[in-house]
Amino acid sequence: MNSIYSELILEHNKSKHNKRELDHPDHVERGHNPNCGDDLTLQLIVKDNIIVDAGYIGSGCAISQASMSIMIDMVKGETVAFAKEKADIFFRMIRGESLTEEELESLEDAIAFESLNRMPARAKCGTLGWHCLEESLK
Amino acid sequence: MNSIYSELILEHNKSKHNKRELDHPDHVERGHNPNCGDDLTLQLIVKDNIIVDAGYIGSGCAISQASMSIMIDMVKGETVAFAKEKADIFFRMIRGESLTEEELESLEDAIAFESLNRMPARAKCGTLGWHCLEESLK
Amino acid sequence: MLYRDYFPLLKHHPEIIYLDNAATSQKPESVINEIVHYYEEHNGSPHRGAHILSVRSTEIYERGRDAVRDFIHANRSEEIIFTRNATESLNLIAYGYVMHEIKSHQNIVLSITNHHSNILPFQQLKHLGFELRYLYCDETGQFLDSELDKIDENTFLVSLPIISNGIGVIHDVKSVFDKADAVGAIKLLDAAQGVGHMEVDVQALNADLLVFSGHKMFGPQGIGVLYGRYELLDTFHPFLTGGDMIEYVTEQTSSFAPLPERLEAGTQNVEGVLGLTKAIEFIEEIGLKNIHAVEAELTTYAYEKMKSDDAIEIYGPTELNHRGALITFNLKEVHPHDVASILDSHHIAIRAGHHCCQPLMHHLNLQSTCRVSFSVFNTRDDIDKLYNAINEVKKVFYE
Amino acid sequence: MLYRDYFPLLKHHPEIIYLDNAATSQKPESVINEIVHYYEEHNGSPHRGAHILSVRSTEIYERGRDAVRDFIHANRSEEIIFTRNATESLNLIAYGYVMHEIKSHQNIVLSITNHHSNILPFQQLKHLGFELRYLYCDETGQFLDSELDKIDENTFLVSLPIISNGIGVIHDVKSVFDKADAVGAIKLLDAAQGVGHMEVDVQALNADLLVFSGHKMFGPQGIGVLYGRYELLDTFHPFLTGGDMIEYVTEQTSSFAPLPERLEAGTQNVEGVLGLTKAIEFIEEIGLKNIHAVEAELTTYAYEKMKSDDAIEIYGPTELNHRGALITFNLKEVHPHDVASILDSHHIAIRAGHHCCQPLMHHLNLQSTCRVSFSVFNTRDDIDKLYNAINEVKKVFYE
Ligand SMILES: Cc1ncc(COP(=O)(O)O)c(C=O)c1O
Ligand SMILES: Cc1ncc(COP(=O)(O)O)c(C=O)c1O
Repeated sequence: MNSIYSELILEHNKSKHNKRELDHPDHVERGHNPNCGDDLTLQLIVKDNIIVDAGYIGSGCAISQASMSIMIDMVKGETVAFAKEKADIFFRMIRGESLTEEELESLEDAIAFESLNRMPARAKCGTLGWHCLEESLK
Repeated sequence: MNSIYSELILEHNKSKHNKRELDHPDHVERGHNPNCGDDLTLQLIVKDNIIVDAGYIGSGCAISQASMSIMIDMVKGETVAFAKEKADIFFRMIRGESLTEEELESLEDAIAFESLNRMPARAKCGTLGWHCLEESLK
Repeated sequence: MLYRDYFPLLKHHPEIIYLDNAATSQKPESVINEIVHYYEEHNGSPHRGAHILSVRSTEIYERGRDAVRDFIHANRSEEIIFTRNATESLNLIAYGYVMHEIKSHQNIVLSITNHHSNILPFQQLKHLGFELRYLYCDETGQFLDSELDKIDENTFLVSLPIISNGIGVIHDVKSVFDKADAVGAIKLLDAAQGVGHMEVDVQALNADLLVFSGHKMFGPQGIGVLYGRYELLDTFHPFLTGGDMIEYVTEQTSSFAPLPERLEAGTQNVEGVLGLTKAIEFIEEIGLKNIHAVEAELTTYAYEKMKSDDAIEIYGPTELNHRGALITFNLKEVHPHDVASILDSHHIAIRAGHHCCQPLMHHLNLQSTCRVSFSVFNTRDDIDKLYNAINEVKKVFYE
Repeated sequence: MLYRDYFPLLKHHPEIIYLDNAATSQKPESVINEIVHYYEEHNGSPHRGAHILSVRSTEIYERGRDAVRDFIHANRSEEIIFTRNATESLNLIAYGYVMHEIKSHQNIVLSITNHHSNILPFQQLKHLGFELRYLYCDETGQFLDSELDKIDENTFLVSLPIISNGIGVIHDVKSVFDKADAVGAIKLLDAAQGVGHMEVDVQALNADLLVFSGHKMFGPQGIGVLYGRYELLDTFHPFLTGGDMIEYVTEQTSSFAPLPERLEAGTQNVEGVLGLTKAIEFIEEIGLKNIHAVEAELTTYAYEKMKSDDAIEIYGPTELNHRGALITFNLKEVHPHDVASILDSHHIAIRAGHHCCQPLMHHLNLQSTCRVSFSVFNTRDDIDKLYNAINEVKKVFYE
């Protein structure tokens, strides 16, 4: 079986606890992937450089939704700087660049997407949420 | 050696006895072959359905000039119908269609071009004069 | 000999179940060998030289034109133009003909089932002021009768696919083209999904223009065909210009060679034409009737099997004689890309996405779908494995 | 190993002396084998599928882009667009950029040595009102200084070949492009005769746009390249439109993918790109320096030999460091097609005609010429045989 469809990812895909509309978000960033039809929108509320709330809406494959959801779990309550750093590490992981053990560990649950670096057809799904995050925090 | 460059053809190519400008020709037909740069013009004087005089001018390869010259020798003094019939037989020979022995013999010296049916790159050279003739007599 | 054994890739990889034939076909050994043979024995620049390799390359190229002519029952070799793929053929029509001839009060009528390549070249000309209309189909892919009324006296051109790569419907080309004839519109048929699967006869189909790609019919990549009825094609303006399509060139103007050279600029792809010629031979060796019988049987088998499963939603024709050798479907609640990825891990190659048919998808209110498409080498066993793998996908997502 | 032994066609046909390398190159075994390997192991539709064959085909295709990028020292992979040949690349520039951007008061400056493919695409746009100017050369192929004054503040684009396939001159690209830079004109270089024979570095050459064909540099037929400086290329309008180059398509309008996909419509030729990649590897294995040394030595040898013969008239550069690996000539009083035909009967492949350079021929007052063009596998012995065969031609015509 394709290792990417791990319990963790399927769990996020199913629970959808981060799939919700925020009231008055500060940032709304739509990410889409014309080839697959993934179309997800990330919403953030940022106060004093802290991501105080985040959620997403839209439709997409299991990988794009799980990655978005795991990302939200990871950055919610954290500083903008922290989120940017994680995004940078995540993108480097997907590009197949070698990470320090520290860096890899710091990705926590998002490590589940490591094998996307050998699945170019799906890498765009896994990075969609992170691209939304990066754009929002620019 | 390539059989097409026979004595006969080279002789015509050299002698140039049909390469001359006619006074007051009835028909002037320019034939050209953009790919090779052959550019020959056939001139005819036709009286009472008889080709009383013919000549050509221009520049071209040995094959185009010799073929034109041999053709002129063959049709000069003959009827238009005779010339048309010979043109038809000549084209069929070059296309590689099978001719009766009678037909083949009737081409006289022009038989020298038979091998052009196996030389597609040069067939256009050999038929240039005959195309001018056909157009003139239309 | 099993049909599968004609295809080296499938022989070398017995594990691979290739069900993406509508995207591109696998190549028979005879086609691959012929390409090698060409480069090892005959390779030269066509059309130009007096030397043996150039002459032979020209002969191979022109024999290929004759082979295509015979294969699609064209009248004359000059009616066959070689391009790089069906997409370029369609662009040639748009740039070389439509752009010069259409009037602003006219319209072009496209089937909503058209592939993007059969839509965008016309959209690109919309600044000329004409109207772009669509024939809508129902969910089985049939045009409603009233739709054909969109074809009217101002219709310049009508274009549709013989088989939709999006939902597999075999269109009733005749009814559309009869209507086009009644108003004098140009009839363009996209045969990319038809050639090699069914008889494609430009006379019987009554097409003015017809396009297809070599790579979808066992030929190599990089070669496509435009067929045009002679009187029409001869009015085409040059599209790509450059070497080999000219008569005389001066600094400011040029005159052009007659058909077919006029529409083929630059050094042509002899390898591609030869591969295509061999692909036609391959098809004729096996026989279109046999190919069709095998594919129809498989399509029925797969359709019945999938239909009996409530978790699977199938799109397109329900009457199987209206369906080409492909099935688009979705597994409920599962995104098609997830289905395709998991099937891939079981060595089953299918396609997921919009299949270059976004307007159709939008019309049918679909985001994206899975597609399985068959070829003569597929078997019932392939379909059983497909179905087992779909059950694995269910386990992943439903349990 | 002799260089000749890398080429199966030449190994199988020891009698053939191939001196038509400027028209198309012979293919090394490694290139042919790689094509077979692709169809036997990896063949799939690129860009579209999630399955392994599609993924691998995409990887092969994109690795090919990187290989071309490195080979011509481009900055970014997106600067490399794959086409079917140099001719299509030039048409893409004309239709995708010039047509949209040029103003009627502007001018385009072409070298009189340009190949038809580097003339006609611009002629086709002349209805837009701009002026087409030519840089004239002397009989050795050098531009007179005053000619560069034709490049002025209204010049939109300047285009020339790095090596003329008509008379073999290696142009002084720098002087022309410096002048173009001084007035802000776009600099287009036709490198069809340069790539594979000499270092072609888009940075060092200071080219904005550069084109070449795979089949002239040991690659397969049906693949060509357009290089464009990113900032410039990114302003190009789509040219061919259809599958795979879009983002979103609706019935009436579409949005397009970013570079490089935006300029590559329809199913792409992975086989061609892979063959080109292998051809680059072949060139790098032998080394451009070695190739150049061999070709320069042969050119000198042939030039000296032919020059010493009063019956032979040679055209083009007299200083051999201004000459690429080709010589155009005429045998006095003999039509070049007769020369080529007789040489062919001695198994010597040369080219005769206008070499798709009619404006140049007219400028130099030539009807047509013979051309011999060399590659790394040619030898002095080939040239001796050529010369002996020319003597046979003389016997036929002079005696
Ligand atoms: C119906 C149809 N038309 C056109 C095309 C375009 O073919 P190509 O991509 O080979 O140009 C395709 C396939 O992609 C197709 O399925
Ligand atoms: C200088 C030059 N430019 C352009 C071309 C056109 O190349 P192609 O015919 O492969 O498109 C050629 C060769 O024919 C050439 O020699």
